[in-house]
Amino acid sequence: MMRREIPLFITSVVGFIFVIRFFIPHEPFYSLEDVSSSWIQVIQAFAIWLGILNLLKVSLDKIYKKERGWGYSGVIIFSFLAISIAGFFFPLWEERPAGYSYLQHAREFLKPGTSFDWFYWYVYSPLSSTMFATLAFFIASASFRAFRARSFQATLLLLSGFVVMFGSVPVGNVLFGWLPAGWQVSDIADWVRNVPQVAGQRAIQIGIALGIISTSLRLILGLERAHLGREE
Amino acid sequence: MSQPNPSAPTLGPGFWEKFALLDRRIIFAFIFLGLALPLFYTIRQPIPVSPEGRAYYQSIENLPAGSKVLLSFDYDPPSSPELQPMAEATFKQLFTKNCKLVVIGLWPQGPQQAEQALATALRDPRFKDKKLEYGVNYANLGYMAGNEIVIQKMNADIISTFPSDYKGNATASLPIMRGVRNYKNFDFIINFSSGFVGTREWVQFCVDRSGAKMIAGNTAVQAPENYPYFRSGQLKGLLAGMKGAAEYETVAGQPGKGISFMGSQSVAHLVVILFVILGNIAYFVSRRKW
Amino acid sequence: MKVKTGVLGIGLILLLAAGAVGQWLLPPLEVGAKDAPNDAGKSLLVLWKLSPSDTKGDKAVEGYQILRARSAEGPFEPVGTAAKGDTLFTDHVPQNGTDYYYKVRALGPEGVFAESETSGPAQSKAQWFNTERVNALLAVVILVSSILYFVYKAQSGRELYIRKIAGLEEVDNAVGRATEMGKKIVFCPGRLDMDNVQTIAAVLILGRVAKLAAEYDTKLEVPNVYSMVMVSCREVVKEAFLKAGKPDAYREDDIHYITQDQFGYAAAVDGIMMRDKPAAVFYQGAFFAESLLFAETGNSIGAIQIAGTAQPAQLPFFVVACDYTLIGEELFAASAYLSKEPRLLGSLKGQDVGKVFTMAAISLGVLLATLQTLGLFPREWVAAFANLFLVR
Amino acid sequence: MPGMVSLTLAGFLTLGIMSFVYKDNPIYKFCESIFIGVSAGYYFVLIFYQSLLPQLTDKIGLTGALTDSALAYYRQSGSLASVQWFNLIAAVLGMMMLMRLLPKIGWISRWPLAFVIGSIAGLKLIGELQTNIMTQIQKSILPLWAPQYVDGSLSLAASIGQSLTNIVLVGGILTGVIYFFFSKEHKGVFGGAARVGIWFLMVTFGAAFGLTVMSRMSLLIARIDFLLRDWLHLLG
Repeated sequence: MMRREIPLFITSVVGFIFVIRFFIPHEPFYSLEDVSSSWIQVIQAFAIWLGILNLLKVSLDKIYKKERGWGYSGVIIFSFLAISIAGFFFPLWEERPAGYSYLQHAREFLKPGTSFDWFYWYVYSPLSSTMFATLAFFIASASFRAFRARSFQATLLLLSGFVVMFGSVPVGNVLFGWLPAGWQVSDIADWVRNVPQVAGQRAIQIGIALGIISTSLRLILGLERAHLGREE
Repeated sequence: MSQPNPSAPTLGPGFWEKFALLDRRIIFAFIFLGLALPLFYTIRQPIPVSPEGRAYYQSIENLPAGSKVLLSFDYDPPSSPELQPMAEATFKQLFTKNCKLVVIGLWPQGPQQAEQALATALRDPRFKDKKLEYGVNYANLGYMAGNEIVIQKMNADIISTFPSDYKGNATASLPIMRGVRNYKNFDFIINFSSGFVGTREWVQFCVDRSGAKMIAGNTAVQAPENYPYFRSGQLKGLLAGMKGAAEYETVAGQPGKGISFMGSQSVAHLVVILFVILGNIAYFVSRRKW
Repeated sequence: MKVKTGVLGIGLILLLAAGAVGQWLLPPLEVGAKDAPNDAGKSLLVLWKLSPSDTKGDKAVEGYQILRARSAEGPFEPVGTAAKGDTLFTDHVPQNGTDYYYKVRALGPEGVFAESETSGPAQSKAQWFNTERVNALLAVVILVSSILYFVYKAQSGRELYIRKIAGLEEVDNAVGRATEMGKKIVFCPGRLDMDNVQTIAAVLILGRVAKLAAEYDTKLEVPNVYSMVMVSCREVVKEAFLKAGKPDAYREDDIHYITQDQFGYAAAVDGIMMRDKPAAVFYQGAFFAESLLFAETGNSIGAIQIAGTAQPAQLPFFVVACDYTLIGEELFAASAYLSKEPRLLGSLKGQDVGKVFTMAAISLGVLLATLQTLGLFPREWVAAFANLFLVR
Repeated sequence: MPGMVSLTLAGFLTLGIMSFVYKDNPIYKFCESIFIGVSAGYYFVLIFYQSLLPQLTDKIGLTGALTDSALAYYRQSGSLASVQWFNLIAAVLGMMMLMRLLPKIGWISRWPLAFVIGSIAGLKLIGELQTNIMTQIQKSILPLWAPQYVDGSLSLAASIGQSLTNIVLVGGILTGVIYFFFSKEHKGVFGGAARVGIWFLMVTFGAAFGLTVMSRMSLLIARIDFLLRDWLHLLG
């Protein structure tokens, strides 16, 4: 019961509050929604911590069992500790503004020039940016390999992709400058993005919206239980 | 570029069959060069401005001087090449109009990106004698976990959603927040987003529930999803990716990184398009048995 | 007559002077206050008519300041400002059921202002129903009741027709091919936690894939991002193996946790693909930028790839690089189609009712709007019809 | 001007990650591990200062960042969320979430998860209906014949252009929705409409793909610009 019925009950009650609040502005629903939202902000903060602690647990496990590649797990733990120490303890080695308590000083951890800020701009930022930047290479090779006029549908996809690609960069208008004014490749790309593209997106989103609504409804009514797993 | 010449006598169908299985690292090399080489030259090319980009600029231009504007920074460093130039130019336009700016972030890295954009904008000599002051002309309320719940909660009360700013000051004590309760007290909302949580959620829980006016800057990946909202008027303007940034810089007359990187964009796009064409030729040639 | 003209003349001169000097400022007129409708109380609408000095292009009025007091005599305290040209301000008051009085000042340059008369008393209160949302309530009722009706119908054993979904037939072929080649199957249930609708659908689809894998004796690997999702996947796969009568073939370690980090996960899955060269790969659920990395790698090792996601931004990569892609709502439909759960099949029917209503509404609206531009239908009626769907 | 040491570190990390596109290698793995650790630590610190302090400990009164003006504000707005013991419940729910780390009582994390699921289900039920269905219906009501006037007189070319745009938009939406129709077989006229619907989806995906190329190139340009300009000073 504690494992299934209570969570189902919580989901239903909270779900109902958020639905009803949309139609009834009166108390107590106003405050109930307000309080629930505050709690969720805290729960979600802990949920992010949970993910981090999980990562640490898995890494420490690997080191402990000396699994293949455990050295990399050591690097993970080390860099985690380095930035955390910088974030929590920098007031120990940085000059504290007059009249500030330790915590007041620590709360300015994002201020330009702190150790934490240094980590952000010289370690975190280049690493995460480059990770994403490598996608530029892969999108090129994916286009080469997969963007082929195999069928009528694939050809449509290819053509609309071409038009938008040419329309996205200034060189498109230079290459196709002979097209009449108002029919420049950037104009055609604007039209493709704003008309057929919008029609397709709207159809997709209407479908997805209906799917989300019906799943949400099943969750609130307690008909959907897959997410809770089995009775243990 | 050492482009294979189809008319060369040594190149038969065998070549195209091999070409279809080209090592992807060769494509990678072309892309790298296509992006890097144009950086050494200044390439002047006219930037065509899309209707949604013009609308973005114009809707800020139409704000009454001194308007209160809420900006949400929902992106991280990987998306900053696309969104940071937009943010910087937007800050400049808003400061020129003497708007009062409140910044928040629903992505943890957002407020820090905002700080950097603010610093760049404030270095502009035009604002030197305006004496723009933290807490009076602008404020940064920092990050808050909770995704769409945060947007929804701000419909009721912004100050209790963000009790302190990113420096740890009580939000209620900032002069700029005097008289602010919820979205109704803001004249305009601007969202920079690169995914979830982002523009879709802002439209759903802020624009549609409070009637606020909003414009958005999106990464080019994200933008297609949000064009329907521009089309329907739920968004008053939309900038899509680096091209959007370049368009905005063009209309606002503030050339920045958006424009200067468009040369590399042009060449890289041509490289991709060329490889797709060659790939298709290879596909058709190797499909037809000679 | 003469006197009147004289007065008018003087008035005109004064007005002109006011405009010229910018010091003569007229106050806003007819200031009033009333309860703000459809809210939780504690807010009042302050309304006024523009100060006659507030004209377009003229700099005499820079904005308005709103002042509030507990009694008509004051003391009045400033509570906020409104822009030039505005005639409305929403004030948040400390208490419901208390009288408040308002004055509005037109603000001129250099601190000059002109103050209006005091408004009548107004009280705020909370409302029991938001009357602007009746249409949304109606829509919710229609949608919810049609979904519930079909769920009920399905649960009472009625057969519901669901059309074939391209790609789903291929699930069997993909598993079969993996068996023939003696290679494994990889199933990625997306990168969001169990609280996401797409992940729930993905786990249901995994049930079917696992059943086939168990029947064919093919190895199935499921790399996970969240521990909660991993637990759910394990239960679903275990059950499938039990049902196929092969509980011994089930290996818990094949369904494992990797990391919550986006590129950590992407690199790990890519690594599995490059090393083990699976014959079939499934991507079902919510994906982000890693979709391209996956699809590219899968394509390069020649695996059959079946994708499904409701992330519109990632659909293009899957469509381009995978053999079959479940687009948006098809992901939810697939989970119903494959699991044959009555509650899922029923709600899919209910969703179709929603689509019928949507299409009917758009078609009717478009018809009326077209008749209107042809001059056969009044404009106001078209606007009224469209506004039926406006939810504030 | 940032120091050369910092820039060199950033440059090394950038090259280390980029080496992956040539081949998976130990230097890439090393840099990736740093990335995983640093990003975990980054979130860890940030959540503490920017979510937990203001939303939890400040409100309970453990960390005294709330000045008098803030307290006055809460009293005036009468927000229940400022009542102290209410926030203690949030702390308890948060701790329950962390219990997932312990196999024996991990199931208790379902309680806070159920709380989040319920609220998002409630919000989404309404939000999706309002934003992605009702508003989209309202904004799709367009005349198929849209006369355009230039300087007061009917312009035939502009009218035909606008009308075509409206027809494509409405037609695309309707046929697209038909494609997503599951309780009827795609045959005959209905099947034809569904086929047109999938064409629209393909155009949509093509356009999105095209835009994404720009997005990804932007990221790489910025990294190359960093390497060549900020680090190596090869660019002016």
